[in-house]
Amino acid sequence: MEKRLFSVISLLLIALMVMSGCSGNQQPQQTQSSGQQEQQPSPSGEETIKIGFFAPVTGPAAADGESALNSAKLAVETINNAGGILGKKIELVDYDDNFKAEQAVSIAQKLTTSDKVVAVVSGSYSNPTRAAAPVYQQAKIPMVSAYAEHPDITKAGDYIFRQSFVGPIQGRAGAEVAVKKLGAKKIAVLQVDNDFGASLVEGFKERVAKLGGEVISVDTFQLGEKEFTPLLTKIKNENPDLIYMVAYAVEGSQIVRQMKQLNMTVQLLGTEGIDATKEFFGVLGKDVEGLVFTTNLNRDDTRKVTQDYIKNYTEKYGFAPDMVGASVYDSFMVLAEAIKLSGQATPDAIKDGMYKIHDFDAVTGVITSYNKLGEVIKPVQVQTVKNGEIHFFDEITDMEIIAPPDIQ
Amino acid sequence: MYGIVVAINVGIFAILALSVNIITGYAGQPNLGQASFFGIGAYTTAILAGKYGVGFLPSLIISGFIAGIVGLLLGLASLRVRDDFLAITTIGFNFVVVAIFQYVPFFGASMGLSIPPLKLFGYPVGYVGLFIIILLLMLLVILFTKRMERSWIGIALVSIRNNEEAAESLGIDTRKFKVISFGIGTLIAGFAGSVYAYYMGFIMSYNFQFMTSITILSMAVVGGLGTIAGPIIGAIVLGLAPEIFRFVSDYRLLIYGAILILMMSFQPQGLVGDGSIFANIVRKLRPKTSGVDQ
Amino acid sequence: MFLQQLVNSIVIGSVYALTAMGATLVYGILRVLDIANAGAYAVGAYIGMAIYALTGNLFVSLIATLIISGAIGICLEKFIYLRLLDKPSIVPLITSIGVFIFIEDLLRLLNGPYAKRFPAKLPFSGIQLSSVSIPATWILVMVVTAVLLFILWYILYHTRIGLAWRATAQDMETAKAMGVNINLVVALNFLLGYGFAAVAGSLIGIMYNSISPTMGDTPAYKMLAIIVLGGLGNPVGTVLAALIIGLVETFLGGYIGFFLPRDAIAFVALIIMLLIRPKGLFASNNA
Amino acid sequence: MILQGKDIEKSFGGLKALNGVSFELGNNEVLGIIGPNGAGKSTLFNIICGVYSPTKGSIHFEGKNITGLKPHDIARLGIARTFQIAHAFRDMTVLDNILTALGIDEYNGIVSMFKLAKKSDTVESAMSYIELLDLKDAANKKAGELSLGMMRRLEIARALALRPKVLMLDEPCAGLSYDDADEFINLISMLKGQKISIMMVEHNMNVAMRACDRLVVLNFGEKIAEGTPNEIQNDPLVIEAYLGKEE
Repeated sequence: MEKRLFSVISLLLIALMVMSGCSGNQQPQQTQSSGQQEQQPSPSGEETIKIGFFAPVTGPAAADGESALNSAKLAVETINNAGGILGKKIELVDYDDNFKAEQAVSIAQKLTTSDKVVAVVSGSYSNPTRAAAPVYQQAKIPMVSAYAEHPDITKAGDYIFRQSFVGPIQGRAGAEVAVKKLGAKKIAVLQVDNDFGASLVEGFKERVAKLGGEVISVDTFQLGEKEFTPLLTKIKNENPDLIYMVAYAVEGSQIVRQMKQLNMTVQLLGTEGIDATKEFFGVLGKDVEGLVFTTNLNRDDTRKVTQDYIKNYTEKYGFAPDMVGASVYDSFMVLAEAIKLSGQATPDAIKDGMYKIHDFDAVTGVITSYNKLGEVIKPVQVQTVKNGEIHFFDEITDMEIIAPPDIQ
Repeated sequence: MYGIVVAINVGIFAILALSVNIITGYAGQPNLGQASFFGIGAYTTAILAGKYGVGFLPSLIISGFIAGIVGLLLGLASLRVRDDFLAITTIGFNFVVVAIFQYVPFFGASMGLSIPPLKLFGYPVGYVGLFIIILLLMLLVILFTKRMERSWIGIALVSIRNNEEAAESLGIDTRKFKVISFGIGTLIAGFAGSVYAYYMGFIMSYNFQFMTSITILSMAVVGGLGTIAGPIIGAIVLGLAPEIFRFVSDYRLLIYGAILILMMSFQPQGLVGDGSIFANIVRKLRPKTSGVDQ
Repeated sequence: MFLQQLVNSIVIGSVYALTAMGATLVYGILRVLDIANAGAYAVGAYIGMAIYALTGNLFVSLIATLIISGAIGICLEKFIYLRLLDKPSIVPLITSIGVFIFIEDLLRLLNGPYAKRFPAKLPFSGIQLSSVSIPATWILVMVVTAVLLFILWYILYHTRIGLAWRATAQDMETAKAMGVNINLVVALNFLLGYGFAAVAGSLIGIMYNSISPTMGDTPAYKMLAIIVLGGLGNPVGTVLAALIIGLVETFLGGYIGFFLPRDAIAFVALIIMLLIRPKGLFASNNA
Repeated sequence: MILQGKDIEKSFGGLKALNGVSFELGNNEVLGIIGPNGAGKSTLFNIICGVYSPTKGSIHFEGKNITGLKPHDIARLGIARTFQIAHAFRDMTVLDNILTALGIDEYNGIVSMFKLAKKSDTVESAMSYIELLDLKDAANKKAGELSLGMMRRLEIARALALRPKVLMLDEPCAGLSYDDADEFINLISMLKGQKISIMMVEHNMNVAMRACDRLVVLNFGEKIAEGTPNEIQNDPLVIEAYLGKEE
C-alpha cells in the first residue's frame, strides 16, 4: 500500500520533470525569468522580431478568433512585404486560447519565457486578456489588447496598452448619438450580460442622463441567446424612441430580425459588438437598413491605410474585414510604429515607444496618443447602413467623451 | 516558467479530479456540478482576500469550508433523487451558482473579481511558490484519500456505490455517508478554488461553467474512478493534451473529443482503474499481499 | 401583448419539444444521457442547408436531413453506444460529450467558424392579427413540429413496432425474452432520435436564418432540463415540459425581464420540481 | 420469543399487500414464510427489515418496538438479512465484503469511521466467516467473479459477520441447483447450533419443509395457516391456495 503511494508520487514527479524539461530544452541558458531581454538571433540565423499573439480560434468565440488571426497574419505580411522594421522581419508566434482564461495565462508564460517575444497582441476577449495581463506586466513584455473591453486590463501596469476604447467611452458616444443626433428621449436598453455590455451601458446611462434623455428600461440577456421575442414584445409595449443594443453579432442579428418579425420600426442603435461583416451583416443581408452603430472602423475613411486594409483583407480572405480584425491589425501597426520611434526592438524600448506615439495614422482612425494608463485616445466612429452597405454617419471627437480614464 | 504554469494548472485540476472522485468514484454519486464548488471556493477567496484583505491561510480554509457546507446542503437535498436525476440536479445547481455569480453585484457580477497577488510573511509568492503550495495541498488530499480508502468510511462508501440496499442492511447509514462524501469532496474543491483564485488573479463566472465540471469529471473518469492515481493521471493526460497538441492548434478540440471517445470505448474503467490494461499488468507484477494494516 | 407573448411561448415551446424529443427517445431505451444529440442538431442544420441549396425544395431537404442524420445516429449506436450499455452510466455520458465536442469542432473545421445564412423560401406568408404577428417561419416550425410529434405518437401507440418500443423502454430484458427484436427497436430509436434533433436544427436554422458550428451548445444542456421535467424518457411528458418551459421563460422575460439567464430559469424550475416530485412532473407511475 | 409481528397491514396505493398478519419467531427457531406468488411474503420480509414501514401494526424485537426504524438501525440491533437477488458488492473482494459487515460498530462516529479497517484481528475474524462458509479459495477474488451459489454463501457469511441474533433469508435457494440447496439445508442446521434464530421466505415447498421448524402460510396478504411442516402439508386451505390456480 505504501509502495503504491510512492509510485503515485514518483510518477507525478517524473511528469513534472518531463514538463519542466520540455520548457528547459527550449531555453537552455535561461535559468532566471526575464532577467536580460537582449534581442537574440533566431536559430535560422536571420534576425527577426518575434511578436506573440493569442485569440480564441476554437471554442464559442471562434468566429472572432478567426477574424483576429486573419488580420494578425495580414498585418505581419504587410509589414514584412514593406521591408520589415529596422531591417528585420516580423515573426508571428500565434496561439489559440480556446476562450479560456487558464490557457491565456499559460500562453503568456510560453510567449514570455520560452518563445521570448518582444511584444504581444491580445486578439481575445476580456476574461483571458485580463487574466494574462499581469503575467506580461511582470515579465515586462508590452501587450496591446486589441478589442477587450474590461477597464481593469490596463490597470495591470505600464506595459499594458489598449487599442480599442474602454467600455464607458463608447457608451458615452452612443448616448451622444442617441440623444443629440437621433433625437431620442425615451430609450430602452437591451444588453448582453458580460463586462462588455455592463461597461458600455454604464457610460451610456450616465451620459443620457446628462443630456436630458431617459433610459426607461434595461433588459439583459446571456451570451449565445437566440430568442428575443419575449423581451422585444415587452419593449414594444413600452414604446421607446430608440433601442440601444449592446450585443455581439450573433445575438444582434437575431434582435434585428425578430424586431422586423414583430413589425417594430423603432430606431436601433448598435455598438462595435455587431461590427462583424460575416456574422452580422452576412446573416442579415439587406434587412438592416437604417441601423446606426458606434465602432472604430470607418468604412468611408478615405485615408490610404484604411482603404488598403479593407482591400487587402477582402482580397486575401474573400470577405470584408470587421472591427475585430481592424483592431488587431492596428495593434500590430502600432507596435511596429513604437519600434520605429524608439529605434530598437526590445520590450522596454517598445513600451517607451508606445508612449511616444503621436497622431499615428491607423486603420481605425488617427490615434492622438496613448495616455499614462495605456489607453488609446482616438475618435469614436459612428456608422450607418445604407443600401446594404456600411457608411459614415458621424464621428465623435469631443474630448469630454472620448478621454479615457488615466492614472491620477 | 511555462512548465511551472502548466504544472500549476494540471495540479489544480488534479486536486479537483481527486475531489469529484470521492463523490463519484468512491461513493458512486454522479456529480456533474463540481465546478460550482470550485467556483464557490474561488469567489470566497476573491471576496476575503480582495475585498477584506484576509490572509492566505484563513482564506484557504474558509473557502474550503464554505464550499463544503454548501456541498453538504446539496448532498442533503440530493438524497431525494438518484442516479440520472441526481446527475441532472447537479448540472442544474451548477447553472444556478454561475447565474448568481454573474448577476449579484457583491460577486462582481459581469465584471468579475480581482484577487491581489499571493503574499506569505510579507513576501510575494511567485509561480514556483504557488506550485509548491499546490503540490503540498495535493499531497494532503492524496494522503487523506489514502487513509479514507483504508478505513471504515472508505469501505462504507464503496459498498454504497456497489449496492445501496445491501450496504444499508449491514448497518451503514447510506444517507449519512452520501452526505459526508459530498461534504468532503466539495470541501477539497473549495480549497482548489481558493488556490486557483490566487493563481489567476482574476475570476469570472465563465470559468466555473458546466463545461468545467465536465472537464473535471472527464479527468477522473479517463484516469480511473475510485482510484487515487487515476484522477491524477487523468488530469495530467487531459490537462496536458491542449498544450501538447498546440502544434496542431486547429485540431486540438477534435483530438480532445476523440481521446474521450476512444478512452471510453476501449478502457471504460479508465487508464489505471480496476480491470484496465495497466492495472492488470501491475496486478501480475506485484506479489500477492494480504493487505493487512498493522 | 399577452396574446403575442402566448404565441411566442408556443413557438419557443415547440422548438424545445422537438429538440428534446431526440434525447428523450434515446434515454427511454438506452438510459443514456445523450449530450451528443445536440451535435445531431447542429449537423442537421448544415445538412439541411446544403440539401436545400442543392434542391431548392424545403420538404425534400427536411426529409433527407432526417434520414441522413438518423443514419449517423444508427452508426453512433452500433459502433459506440451499444458496447457501453453495461458500463456505469457515467461512461456513456462522458462518451457522448466526447462525440459532441468532436462533431462541433468537425463542423467548425469543415464550414468555418462564422455563422451562415439559411434563407429558405416558404410557400406561404406570415399572419398579422391585429396586434399579434406570426411570421411565416414560426408557422413552419409549429406545423412541422406538430406533424412530426403526431407521427411519433402514432408510431408509438398505434403500431406493432411502437408497442415493441414501449415494452423495451419498460424493461429491455423482459422485452427481449418476449421475442421483441431489440436491435430493430434500438435502430429505429436512434433513427428517430437523431433524425428529430437534426430536423429541429434545420428548423432553428431557418427560423433564425443563421447556423453556426456552436449552435448545439445551448440545447446540449437545456434539453436535459426539459427531459427530466418531462420524466426522463417519457415522450408525452417531454412535450408538456417543453411547452411549460417555453411559457415560463416567455412570461418571466416578457413581464419582469430576466433576472437570471433564461437557461437558469429552466434549471431552477427543475431543481424545485425535483425536490417536490423526485421522479419528474409527468413520470409514469411504474417508473 | 425474539421477534414478533402484530396485525401488520400494508397497502400500496389502493392495493392491500398485507392485511393483519401476525407472527412470532421463537428463540433458536427456524420459521418459514411460504405462499404462492403475490401472497405478500416479500412485503412482510421488507417491513421487518425496515425497507417499508407498515400502514398499521407493529414489529417487536426482544420486546422492543422497532416499527418504522431504518434498515441500518435494524441491522445494528441484531437482525441481519440476505437478498433474493444476489446483492454482493461486486467490485469488492470476498474479504472486503465480509469486512463491511464487521465495521458495524464503527460507522456511527465521525472519528471511528476513519479508523483503519484492515487490522490483523479484524481480517482474522473475517477469515473465520469465510472459512465457515467454505469460501477460503475465493477470499481475494472479486465478488462479481463468483458463481451464484458462492455469491449466496458470501451473502450469508456477510450477514453472519454482523453477529446477529436473527437471520432473515429471502428465498435463499432460488436459482440454486439441487445439490446446492441440499448443502444449504445442512448449513441451516449448523447455524441453529450457533443459537441464531432464522426466519426465511421460501417459494420452494420442498426446501421449506425440510429446513424449517415451523411455517407461516400467506395468501393474498393474509395468514391462512401456521404450524409445523407436517401440519401445513395436510392443511386443506394451503393445498387449495397452492393448487387452486389450476382449476
